Amino acid sequence: MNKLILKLRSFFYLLPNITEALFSKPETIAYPAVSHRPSESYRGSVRIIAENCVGCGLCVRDCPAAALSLEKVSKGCFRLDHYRDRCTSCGQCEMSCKFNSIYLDNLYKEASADRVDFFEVLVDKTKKK
Amino acid sequence: MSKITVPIGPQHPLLKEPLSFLVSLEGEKVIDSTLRLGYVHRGIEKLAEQRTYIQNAYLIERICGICSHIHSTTYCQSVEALLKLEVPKRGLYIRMLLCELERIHSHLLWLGVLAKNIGLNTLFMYAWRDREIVLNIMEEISGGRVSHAVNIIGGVRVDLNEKHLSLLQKSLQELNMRVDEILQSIENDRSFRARTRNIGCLSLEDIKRYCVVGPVARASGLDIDIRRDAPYAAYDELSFEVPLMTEGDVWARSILRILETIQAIRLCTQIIHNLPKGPVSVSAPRRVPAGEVVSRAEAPRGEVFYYVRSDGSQNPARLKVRTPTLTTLITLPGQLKNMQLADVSAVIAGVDLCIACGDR
Amino acid sequence: MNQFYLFFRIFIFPGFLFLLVIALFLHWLDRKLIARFQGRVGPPWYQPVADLVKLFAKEDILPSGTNLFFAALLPLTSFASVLTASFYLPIAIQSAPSFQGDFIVLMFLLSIPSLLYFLAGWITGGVYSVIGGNRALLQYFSYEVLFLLAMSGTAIASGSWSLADIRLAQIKEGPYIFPQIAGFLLSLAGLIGKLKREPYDIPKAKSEVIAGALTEFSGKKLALWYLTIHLQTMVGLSFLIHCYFSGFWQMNTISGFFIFLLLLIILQGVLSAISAIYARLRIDQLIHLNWHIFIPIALLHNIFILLI
Amino acid sequence: MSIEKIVKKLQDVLNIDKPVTKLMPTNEAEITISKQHILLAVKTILKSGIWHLSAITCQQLESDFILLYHFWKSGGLTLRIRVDEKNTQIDSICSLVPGAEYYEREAREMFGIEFLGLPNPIPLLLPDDWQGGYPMRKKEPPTHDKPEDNNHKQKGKSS
Repeated sequence: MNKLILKLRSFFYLLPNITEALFSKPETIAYPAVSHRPSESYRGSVRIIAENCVGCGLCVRDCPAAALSLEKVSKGCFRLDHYRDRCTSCGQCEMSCKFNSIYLDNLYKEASADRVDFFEVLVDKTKKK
Repeated sequence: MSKITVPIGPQHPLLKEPLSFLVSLEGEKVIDSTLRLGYVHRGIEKLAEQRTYIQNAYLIERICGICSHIHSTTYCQSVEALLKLEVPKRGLYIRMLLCELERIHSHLLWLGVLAKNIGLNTLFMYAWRDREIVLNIMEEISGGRVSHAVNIIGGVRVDLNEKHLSLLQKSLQELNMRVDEILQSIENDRSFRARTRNIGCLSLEDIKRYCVVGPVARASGLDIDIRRDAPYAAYDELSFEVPLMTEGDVWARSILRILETIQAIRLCTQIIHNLPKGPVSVSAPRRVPAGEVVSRAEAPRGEVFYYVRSDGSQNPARLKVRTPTLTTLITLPGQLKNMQLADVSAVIAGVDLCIACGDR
Repeated sequence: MNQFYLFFRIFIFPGFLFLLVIALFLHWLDRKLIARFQGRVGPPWYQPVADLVKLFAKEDILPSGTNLFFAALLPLTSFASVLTASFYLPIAIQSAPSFQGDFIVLMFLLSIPSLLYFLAGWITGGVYSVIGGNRALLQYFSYEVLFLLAMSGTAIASGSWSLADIRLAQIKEGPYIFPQIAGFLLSLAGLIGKLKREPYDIPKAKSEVIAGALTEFSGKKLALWYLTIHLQTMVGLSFLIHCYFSGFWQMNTISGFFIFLLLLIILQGVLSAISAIYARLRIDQLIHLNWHIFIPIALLHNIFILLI
Repeated sequence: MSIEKIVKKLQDVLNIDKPVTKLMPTNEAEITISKQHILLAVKTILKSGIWHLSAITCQQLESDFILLYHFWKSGGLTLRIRVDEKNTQIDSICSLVPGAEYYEREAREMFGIEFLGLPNPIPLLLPDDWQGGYPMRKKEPPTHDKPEDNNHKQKGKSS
């Protein structure tokens, strides 16, 4: 008997599933209207606490995507640049940093259509003193 | 009847990644097919020779978007073997957890692609809906949905806290229920069976001759699984079954993959229950002593093979990646022969190609 | 009949404008329902209109070597034939000109788009288009026979090939849906084939032949093709409703109008559910299903009706 | 048959008295053979019950090429073959292991190893009209992109 029912049901097996789905809450969100909220541990874009940065270049050395570059002017005077178009948000810079300076935020941002947004000067200590 | 050549790819709704297939048709019957790879060849093997071991862990992850974690796991494993590093147990467990989550994610994604290709959009949506649970877990743990950046040489970067564990427990239970439901539907649904039964069959002989690995081999009855045959990480401490089917058609492959998903959920539950205490990583030196190492792991699609040679510097001298997709690709023209055009989509989906893996 | 009424009848209600609005509404309903069946949110109500507006604004590109005259003529003709079909049909409970044999004329007019669909694949000449067109033709021979056989059950029962007579007979004997439920289901299957909806969407199977015969079309012509299919859904469903349900109401009444709309929505829901739960058939499976199972049943059904 | 026994058999068949080295991890045996013996060696391996070829690794050491054939059955067995730069010909094993085709094609286009009897010697990964030589050879200069190339740097804003 059970077999017969299963055989009959096999002709429209998904029917109960779709009825259930019809009367339950949808799993997707209407995206631009309802904003997406990433989790707290989400790896967003690179941020820096500029006071802590000493320009050691550890993050630059380990960055797999060559998204960071350090320009040394003289001793203690340097500039740290970030190319956001190259950044893969892997978080290696955060691990390499010994001074708790560079870190990733957990904000979800849409990509930009403007070139200017893809370049950022993280630390500018060229004109210090 | 005249011959028509149908190009499938490099861009085609059937393929999620670029791959060029030229299928010669006689009416609706496929009489010949040729295959061309290389549309996503990024030269990662060469690139890896110019980057340090630390940078490579992230580069390797970008070989593929679906099985990213298993690639970096195998890579880190081989470098750790060169360094003779003992990775802490907790680190290995977290690695395994992500590997298994990734297996669930990959198999559900694959089922969605197959269902879409045979026109069963509802199942496609259901499979991807359930995959979302795994992606959310992975985002919660690692901060990324597909590229986790969890593996570092010497362990893992993230640690699981109470919040993660309770989330995992809750989600895995729900996932188990839903995957059971999916298994029921693909076993019983008539239209799914009608489109997947008796197509793309591979005999055990062919599997052996072409060195096929992974679910495709297991669906034809070849009992091969690196996790059990040559345990890496801490798989020897966990108990799991390797499902086997003998039919070797697309239907068997789908059932097998869902059975594997259930096993992977079981493994995840075991991992979170037996999670050892302690650190998750040890610090690794930047320079790696000279030597050669071979490393294997069981990716969602089968055996991943890594060969690393170090000459004592910061960069690897040679890094060879062999992905499971290459093995299944060879069998495709043979599988497609004398098949209807309508079945081509099901067969191509059925072997679970990951072109980015194949091209590197 | 005065001129103004005729204009109103043809262009506003139940003519072009009304048809268009209802057809787009049904299309939206279809997409929304399928989305909800699959656990998605689904498109907003203006989505079909937005799609059409977008398509009409797009550049119209065709492969070089295509006969531009025919490429424009085909979608126009198929659109026109479906519109013409709608005038013979008492859509929305409005009386329509009826004559002996309009049942057959309607059948013919509704089948023109499928033939032109095949030609569209042929003239644009892309590989996918040609295969899609061939498949459409192959499918045409199986579902068209099924549709005609199953639907003619109502004509046999009423003893007339006129739509008005079919309705009158139903008012006398009760709607045909109850005695001819098998015929109704089979004609629904035929209609799905005609509309190329899942699981009969072989000619436009996305994972095999991209968009079938319409692969090379774009812009306004593609919009017209889509509009044809939306209208065809509407007209086909109205045809079914007229032949099987029209005993439920009197002509030209408000309540009848609402029952008609309700039936339309329910039938569209059935179509959506069917396309949600089935995988696409393979061409040999389709032919097996239609010629070995459905058409014999339809024949037996008709013989049975003839005997009583 | 265990890996040790197979290695022993191989040594007997091919008359090798060099000691067997080990690749890491420890259950990966490795044996060096000369390139004339490749077909014989693979035949012996297949006969003794290993059918799975994991990969063929090619690499360049100074001027020579090293080909590594990684077989596997619950443990690894690697054949190491040295190929001279001047004479890069070697027998293809596709007739014995059809699954080796893609690995050989890859080694062929990336390093320029000539496999005699390769069934389908067309490029696998590189474009059909590739003119750039053999990309994985050491002599090929790496093309490294530097962040300084970015032309939008001047227009940048500061945070």
